[in-house]
Amino acid sequence: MGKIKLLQGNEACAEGALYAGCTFFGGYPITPSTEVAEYLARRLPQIGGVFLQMEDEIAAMAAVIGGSLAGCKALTATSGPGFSLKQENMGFAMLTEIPCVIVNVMRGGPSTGVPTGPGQSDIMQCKWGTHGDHPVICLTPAYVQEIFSETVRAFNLSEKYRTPVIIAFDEIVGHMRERIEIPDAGVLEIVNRVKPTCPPSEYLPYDDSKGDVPPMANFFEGYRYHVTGLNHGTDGFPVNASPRIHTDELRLLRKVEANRAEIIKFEEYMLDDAEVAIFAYGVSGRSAKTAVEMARAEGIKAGLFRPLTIWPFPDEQVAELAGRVKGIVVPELSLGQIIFEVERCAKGRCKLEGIYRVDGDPINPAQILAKVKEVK
Amino acid sequence: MGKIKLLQGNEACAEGALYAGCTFFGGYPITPSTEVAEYLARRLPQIGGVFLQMEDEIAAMAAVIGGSLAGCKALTATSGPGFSLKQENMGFAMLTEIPCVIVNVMRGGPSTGVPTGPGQSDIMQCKWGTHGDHPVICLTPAYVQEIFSETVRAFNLSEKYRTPVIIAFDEIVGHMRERIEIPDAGVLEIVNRVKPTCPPSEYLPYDDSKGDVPPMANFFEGYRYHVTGLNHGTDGFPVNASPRIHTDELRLLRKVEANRAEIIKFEEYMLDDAEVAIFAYGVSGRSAKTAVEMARAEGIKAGLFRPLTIWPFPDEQVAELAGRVKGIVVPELSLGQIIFEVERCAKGRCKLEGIYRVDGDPINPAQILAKVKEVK
Amino acid sequence: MAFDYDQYIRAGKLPHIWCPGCTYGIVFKSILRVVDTLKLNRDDIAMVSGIGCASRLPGYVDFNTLHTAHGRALPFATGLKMAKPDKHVLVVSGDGDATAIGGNHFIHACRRNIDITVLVFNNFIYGMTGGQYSPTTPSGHLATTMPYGNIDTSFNIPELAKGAGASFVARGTAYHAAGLDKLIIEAMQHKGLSVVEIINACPTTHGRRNKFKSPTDMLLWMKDTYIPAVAFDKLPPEKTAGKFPMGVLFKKEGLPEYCENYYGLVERLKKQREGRA
Amino acid sequence: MAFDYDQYIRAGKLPHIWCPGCTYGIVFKSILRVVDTLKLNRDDIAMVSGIGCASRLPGYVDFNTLHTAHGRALPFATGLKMAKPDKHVLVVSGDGDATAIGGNHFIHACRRNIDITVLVFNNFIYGMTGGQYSPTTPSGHLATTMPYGNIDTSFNIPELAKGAGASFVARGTAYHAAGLDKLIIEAMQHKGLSVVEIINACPTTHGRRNKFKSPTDMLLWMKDTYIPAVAFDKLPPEKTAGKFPMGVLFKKEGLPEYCENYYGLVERLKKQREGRA
Amino acid sequence: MSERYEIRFSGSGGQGLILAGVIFAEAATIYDTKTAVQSQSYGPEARGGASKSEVIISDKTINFPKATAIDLMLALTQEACSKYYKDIKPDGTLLVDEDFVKEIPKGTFKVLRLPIIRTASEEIGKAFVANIVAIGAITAITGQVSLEAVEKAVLSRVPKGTEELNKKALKAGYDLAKARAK
Amino acid sequence: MSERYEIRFSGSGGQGLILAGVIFAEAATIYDTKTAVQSQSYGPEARGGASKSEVIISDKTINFPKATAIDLMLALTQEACSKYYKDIKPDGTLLVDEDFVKEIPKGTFKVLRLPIIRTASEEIGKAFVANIVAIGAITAITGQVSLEAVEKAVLSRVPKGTEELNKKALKAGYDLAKARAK
Amino acid sequence: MATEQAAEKIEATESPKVKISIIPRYCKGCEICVKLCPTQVLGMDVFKVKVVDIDKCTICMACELRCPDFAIFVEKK
Amino acid sequence: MATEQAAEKIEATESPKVKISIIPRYCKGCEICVKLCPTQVLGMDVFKVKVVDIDKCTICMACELRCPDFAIFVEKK
Ligand SMILES: Cc1ncc(C[n+]2csc(CCOP(=O)(O)OP(=O)(O)O)c2C)c(N)n1
Ligand SMILES: Cc1ncc(C[n+]2csc(CCOP(=O)(O)OP(=O)(O)O)c2C)c(N)n1
Ligand code: SF4
Ligand code: SF4
Ligand code: SF4
Ligand code: SF4
Ligand code: SF4
Ligand code: SF4
Ligand SMILES: [Mg+2]
Ligand SMILES: [Mg+2]
Repeated sequence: MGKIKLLQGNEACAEGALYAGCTFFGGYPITPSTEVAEYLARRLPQIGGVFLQMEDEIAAMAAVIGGSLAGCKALTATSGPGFSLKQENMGFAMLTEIPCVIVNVMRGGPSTGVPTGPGQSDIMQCKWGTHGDHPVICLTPAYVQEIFSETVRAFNLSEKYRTPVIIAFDEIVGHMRERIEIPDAGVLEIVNRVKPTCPPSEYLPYDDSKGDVPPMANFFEGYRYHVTGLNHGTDGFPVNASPRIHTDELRLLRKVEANRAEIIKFEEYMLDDAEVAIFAYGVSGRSAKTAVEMARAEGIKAGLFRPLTIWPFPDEQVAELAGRVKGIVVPELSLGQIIFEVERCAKGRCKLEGIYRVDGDPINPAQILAKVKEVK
Repeated sequence: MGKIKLLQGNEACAEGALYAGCTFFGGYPITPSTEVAEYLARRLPQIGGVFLQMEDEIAAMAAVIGGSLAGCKALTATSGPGFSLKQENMGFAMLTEIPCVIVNVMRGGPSTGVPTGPGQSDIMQCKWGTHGDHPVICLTPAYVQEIFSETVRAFNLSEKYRTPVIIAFDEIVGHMRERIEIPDAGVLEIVNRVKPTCPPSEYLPYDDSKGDVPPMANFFEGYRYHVTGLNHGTDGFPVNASPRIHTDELRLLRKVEANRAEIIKFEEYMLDDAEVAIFAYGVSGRSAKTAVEMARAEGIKAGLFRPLTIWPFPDEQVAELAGRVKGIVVPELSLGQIIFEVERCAKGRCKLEGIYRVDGDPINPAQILAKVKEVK
Repeated sequence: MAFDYDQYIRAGKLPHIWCPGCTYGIVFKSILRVVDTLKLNRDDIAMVSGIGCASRLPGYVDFNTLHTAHGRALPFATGLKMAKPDKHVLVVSGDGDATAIGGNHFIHACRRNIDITVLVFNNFIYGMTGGQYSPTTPSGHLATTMPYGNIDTSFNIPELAKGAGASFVARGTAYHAAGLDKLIIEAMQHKGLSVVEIINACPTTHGRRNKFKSPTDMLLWMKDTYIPAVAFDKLPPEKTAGKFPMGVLFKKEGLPEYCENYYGLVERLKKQREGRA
Repeated sequence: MAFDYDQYIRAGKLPHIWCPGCTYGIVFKSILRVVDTLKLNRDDIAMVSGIGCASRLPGYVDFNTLHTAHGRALPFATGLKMAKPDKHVLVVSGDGDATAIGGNHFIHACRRNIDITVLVFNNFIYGMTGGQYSPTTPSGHLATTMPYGNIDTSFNIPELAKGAGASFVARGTAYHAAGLDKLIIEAMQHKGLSVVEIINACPTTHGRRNKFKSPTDMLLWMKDTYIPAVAFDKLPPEKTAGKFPMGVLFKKEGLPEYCENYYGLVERLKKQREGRA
Repeated sequence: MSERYEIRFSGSGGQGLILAGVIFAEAATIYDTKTAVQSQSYGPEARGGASKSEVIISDKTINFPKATAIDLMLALTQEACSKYYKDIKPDGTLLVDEDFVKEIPKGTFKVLRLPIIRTASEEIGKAFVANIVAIGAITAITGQVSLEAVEKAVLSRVPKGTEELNKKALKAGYDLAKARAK
Repeated sequence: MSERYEIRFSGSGGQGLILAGVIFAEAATIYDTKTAVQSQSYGPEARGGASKSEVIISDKTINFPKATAIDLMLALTQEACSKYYKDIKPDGTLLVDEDFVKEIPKGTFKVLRLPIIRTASEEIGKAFVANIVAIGAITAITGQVSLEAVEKAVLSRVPKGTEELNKKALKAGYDLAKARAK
Repeated sequence: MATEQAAEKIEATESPKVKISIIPRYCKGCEICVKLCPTQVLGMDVFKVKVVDIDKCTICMACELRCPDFAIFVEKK
Repeated sequence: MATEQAAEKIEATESPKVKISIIPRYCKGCEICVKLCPTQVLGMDVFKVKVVDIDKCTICMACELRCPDFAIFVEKK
């Protein structure tokens, strides 16, 4: 058995990173994500890894990409305002296909908002925050143990698909403490980026002829190549306007789209015979679970769909669900964001009700139950 | 009759701003939007207005908000990477309800991408780019004359609803020159922010008791009040967790949602009896118009829905359309963004086909016509 | 009669949010005395801040006040000032706000020499977020993100401002509160950008972790450590170790001020047009 | 035999993208000679840039090369260097890239004294975007966004670097190409952050608009304007007007270098653990 | 007993109540076999002024993570008591420091007054162990966690060299509550 | 005549071809009564090397704004000619400077060779008016816009004091083309 | 904004020479004034400041000047 | 990355003392070398550099040093 600890969600995230082999953290403090940094500030120097507090979030994101390119598994953690600032460089990592993990511990409000309150209102930004078309993987754990394991998974997906992965959870799960078990090394699978095996003279960093994820050489290992945020050819050098841009950008999206089956993860709870489904993640997913239990206790056939991967969105699963329930209830700590996606996939085949709350408190099970009853 | 000129789209935007009464520009150069700045660098000092080139886009956005708060109608213009950087401060303006206009001349690709190529791939970012819930108005003109008039409208909406307004057009319409007529002063309506009339001691900058858009005092005019990016009470001072946050954020969204009828603008072209509709904006809307003509020439009943307001999205119009056509074709200079919104509103009631292109060239009418034929 | 602070403080806003022993309140009072001394009209002053404990100050003063995003006070202030060049714009900022995330705006405001006064509340730490090290945290000090002692090198804020082209640079401390009044007065009277670094104490996230037994100890450390520049410059090197000069450290008058330059251009163009007409 | 530049240039990448008479190519050659002189292994060098004409350089050299976002080269480079502290990291950046949008990273890299060499290609303009004024555009010069002549004050890049704490600051010019080799060599051999401002000419967007008849005129202007620091310091004030010093302008050895500090800590912790075990 | 037991530790910033919550949660879920969730107040109000830390204990998985119906609330200061008592269940318990909380808010809940701080400073000799005294008392009052588990949790969290002191404080609090409960 | 006429002006960076396009578009849509869209190449290739400027002229609204089937292309340099000729319509026209464009690409289009630059430097005495000479020639060749309108457009765009020079250049180009066309 | 302020409760201690006013609600008990008073005029009443010996007051103003919380005022009579 | 490079066409002009090599495809005709050559060895062939009078060459290397385009090389024999 692994190590048992009582940890905050943020600390579990740091532990998950270490378990996954993260040796590089670049950050800038911001509530409510700071504990991720503080934990790693203590741990990384102990294991010879790099802890860097940069001058701002833009620099933090840049340093993380640099660290990854030099061969480290690299992490950054932030919240709303910092997440907005990181967007430009996140797009750089997406286009240049440099793995890294970005944690967004979501707080309340736009702008400075409510720094110490929880939110789930950056969830559309996780997908659309940077300009241009870009692939996005975003995970949404809800329990401290899950934050640990999803952080490991985030690094694995990032390395496997050569793309940044976002982990988004709310302040409540980030700050609360729960018991977690940190498995012994070797228990969870760890994925490392595929490196080129060809001679350096033949290396094409963005060669798409052998699959959508070309092997990635680290800097300073003999493969001298060029990395640029301009659209580029298979050799990494800029191309200005050509079919290559189109096919290459398509490939980037395809890395995610074609692997939905592997990337998309969710929990279904009492959904088999459900007449009303709740679609909820993060702390709202936790409340929803209690609401399902309360509903069942009253004889109402409710069930929960709790996505652990929110991007790519579980289109098919939601479409299927919408075809067999009377309605879907979507509780969110926002004024309605992910419900747009549910609406898109449901295609009008069932009722849809949102529960929105942005006053600093979580949506409670009673609120959800009431809405479930309305829909039923 | 007004003045007749041959102007670039970007220049027409600058002229529109001047016509609307803009006396403040804050920017940072970036292709393909720079001509907006360059034009105003010449014109603003001539009329006693402020032209400021700041150290970066973040500062430019900040200066613009400051300028507006001090009573100017204020503008900034940028493109992809700069637009990403402005997001945090755009959220500030949305929450604090400071009017201003942000122009995004869309270029190609994520990251640095294809700086001189056209794109329409920031369109979802226009809505979701900053963290937290926030109101968004975004206009999408397609002709040089339209850029002029929509820029005037952008200022009007911004002043009327006390909210930032985005204008998003692609590099092609930004850079091409067409004849435009600049009407004489007084021909187009100009809206100015409503200022308080109460005594300063009674002024509540975010008082929602008399409507969703409280009067706005400019700084230095005797109404000493507090502006903060924290969620705040009617008096402008921070509130931490309370129903106020929820109701106030709802009000912010409602400023836009409840006024869809006024804000949403679009062109319908041969849609009355259409069997296939094309949903397209910007340069793609121009191509689509030609495609409609080509289709009609072949006896195919095609029509065009060309939104001039893309956010708020014309939900009802698209829903209605989807109910009466066989299919909707959505050409975009992206890998598929606004089609998600069309899909959401169409609710599965008609076929849906996207045309995506990100290789630096516009989608041409023949491409669209071919897809129209497929759908029919 | 005692000085009437209330006339400049918003009703009902006291007690303020700062921790027991946080010296920000001392500086707060100094600023109010300065405004009074200079007989500034409250309607004509804007106070602008970013985010941080220091940045909470605008909430309390009865001026036009603007609490912006972390690090961004200066460009917001620049917008205000350019739009209304005859008004007084005062920026208050923490060491992190002004020199970490806001460093770029800081150096550009210095370069541009725009007539704004910037008060940098240097408490050597990120107070608001709970004690992470800042670009001014002394070497060896403990912070939550430097749990083994700070290995980073600090900015010397006055040197940074000077290198960036600031025309007025001063340093004061919360301990030397009376002298601080004078420095801020001189800064506000200076035409062009003026920077006053104000040494402060954060007992909660810095002092406690670094062997200061009480807020008073931190004030007394200031008393011992900061020496008037004139005196400092005369000391032999062995006596200046661990000490720092305070007072007006650098001042250059007559340099072009940005608003003057800009509106000068506007005037020139106007004359040209009139001449032509 | 003539110097073999080809060994360091990527096959098929010449002619480069720069305009006729753009002096970036002159500096490019200098850098390659330096790499050769220092006998650096191409695999062990990373060249990092932001965005701009200057920032296109990494595309040509056969090292590990990274063309990042506008202004952000230094933090990317910091990530590379911290991950692989024994490698050489060279940043090339324009005046806009390094000191406008990238100003914050510039001063923080200086402060942190991390062992990276930063070459700032100062051509006094935003070349890539077509000639907007930059923080180094001389007063009075024309630029597309200063159509009436620049009213803004410039950064003195060496002063800025020094104020921020840089331990090595030099200035060279494209004209003085041979001397430039020496400066870059010294910069790269310096332990800690080294800055070399390199004066360049942008005939296309700056020279043409500002009465320089040809690229050569711009080079000859450099010849007249930049004077070796030793000579400069001896000149009477009336002779230095409009002139600037070049050479190593500031150098301080033995200051703590960031990677050394950090990995020193790592070692210390390791020893502690071993001691405890 | 309901399947979910909610405890709130409240007082002023420096009194170690967050640590108290953490220790109690650890006792329940690491050293005993229960499930626990601990959370605390962040934000400006956590700086000086009133502060709180909450622990939910259950035999089953805890989903909804916020304490909203408090079974037992500890208040070491008047300010904290007045600010936070409202969530106490009608049949819950309010435990206050009898010297520092004089105004007891109205409610149907049970009220217990103990000289927690006085016990710490006078009996143990160190005011800063008041939080441990409180844990002892709460262990006795709630019966949610074994004293043994709590002791282990305390010892694993307190600075080296203060073990005996803290053990004494824990015992003192436990005995105090047991004595009064009689 | 097709309802849409596309002209491409190409050459090297400093030859004033963007201005030529702008002037031609202005002639068509400001001084004549047609509709016109002008666009040009941006990006690194617009710095030195080959550069181009395009004008679409029509009697109706122009929707699709890119020139893709060129009716007439002007090429003042070999590089521009080779790089851009591909979009010329099968029955279109390629107009080249006869001294600077020696290799004529293959195609079914008509080819016209005129000594544009030579005319500018020798006849007018200033090489930099080659663009205006070219405009004159194109006015004559295409017949899209009246010479009068073009002259107005030229005069409104050129620096004060150079009006006569440019008028001469325009006339020279116009005559040159008329003469050769015979 | 309104500037009228609800009158705060003030505890005044007076001697023939000096009046020391304390606003208990503002005092955060940081002890700065207590420790910096050169003549030990002030002391602590658990969490708040109190006047211990007003006769020792030299009206040096150190307490008022450095109280961060607008909680103590000294007036010469 | 591959470093082999297709051999560029080089135009060499030689004298007993010196060989001047020009790579026409690289030369952008900026005239820097022409104007900086102290002894007028070089001249322009419309858009490209050419050697006009090699005998005047003093092998000062100014042209090679300051050619931005890797287009001219001077070798002492
Ligand atoms: C973009 C962004 N990044 C980070 C933060 C979090 N944050 C708030 S204040 C602060 C630092 C405050 O330090 P300083 O400016 O020194 O002020 P102090 O609190 O010490 O007065 C940080 C990192 C934020 N609000 N926004
Ligand atoms: C975020 C962002 N803002 C603006 C730009 C546009 N841009 C590209 S290069 C550049 C300035 C280049 O100037 P400099 O760094 O001096 O380099 P130069 O081209 O003169 O060599 C600008 C503003 C950009 N690419 N990204
Ligand atoms: S945390 Fe520090 S800086 Fe912030 S209020 Fe408390 S003592 Fe002052
Ligand atoms: S624009 Fe200027 S800096 Fe850029 S390549 Fe041309 S000459 Fe060089
Ligand atoms: S005025 Fe001086 S002497 Fe009097 S109480 Fe205050 S500090 Fe003490
Ligand atoms: S200094 Fe002020 S807040 Fe501190 S104890 Fe004295 S009166 Fe109270
Ligand atoms: S080496 Fe010197 S003399 Fe010879 S051609 Fe070159 S510049 Fe002229
Ligand atoms: S300097 Fe180089 S590019 Fe310029 S003309 Fe001479 S050889 Fe050609
Ligand atoms: Mg601070
Ligand atoms: Mg430059």
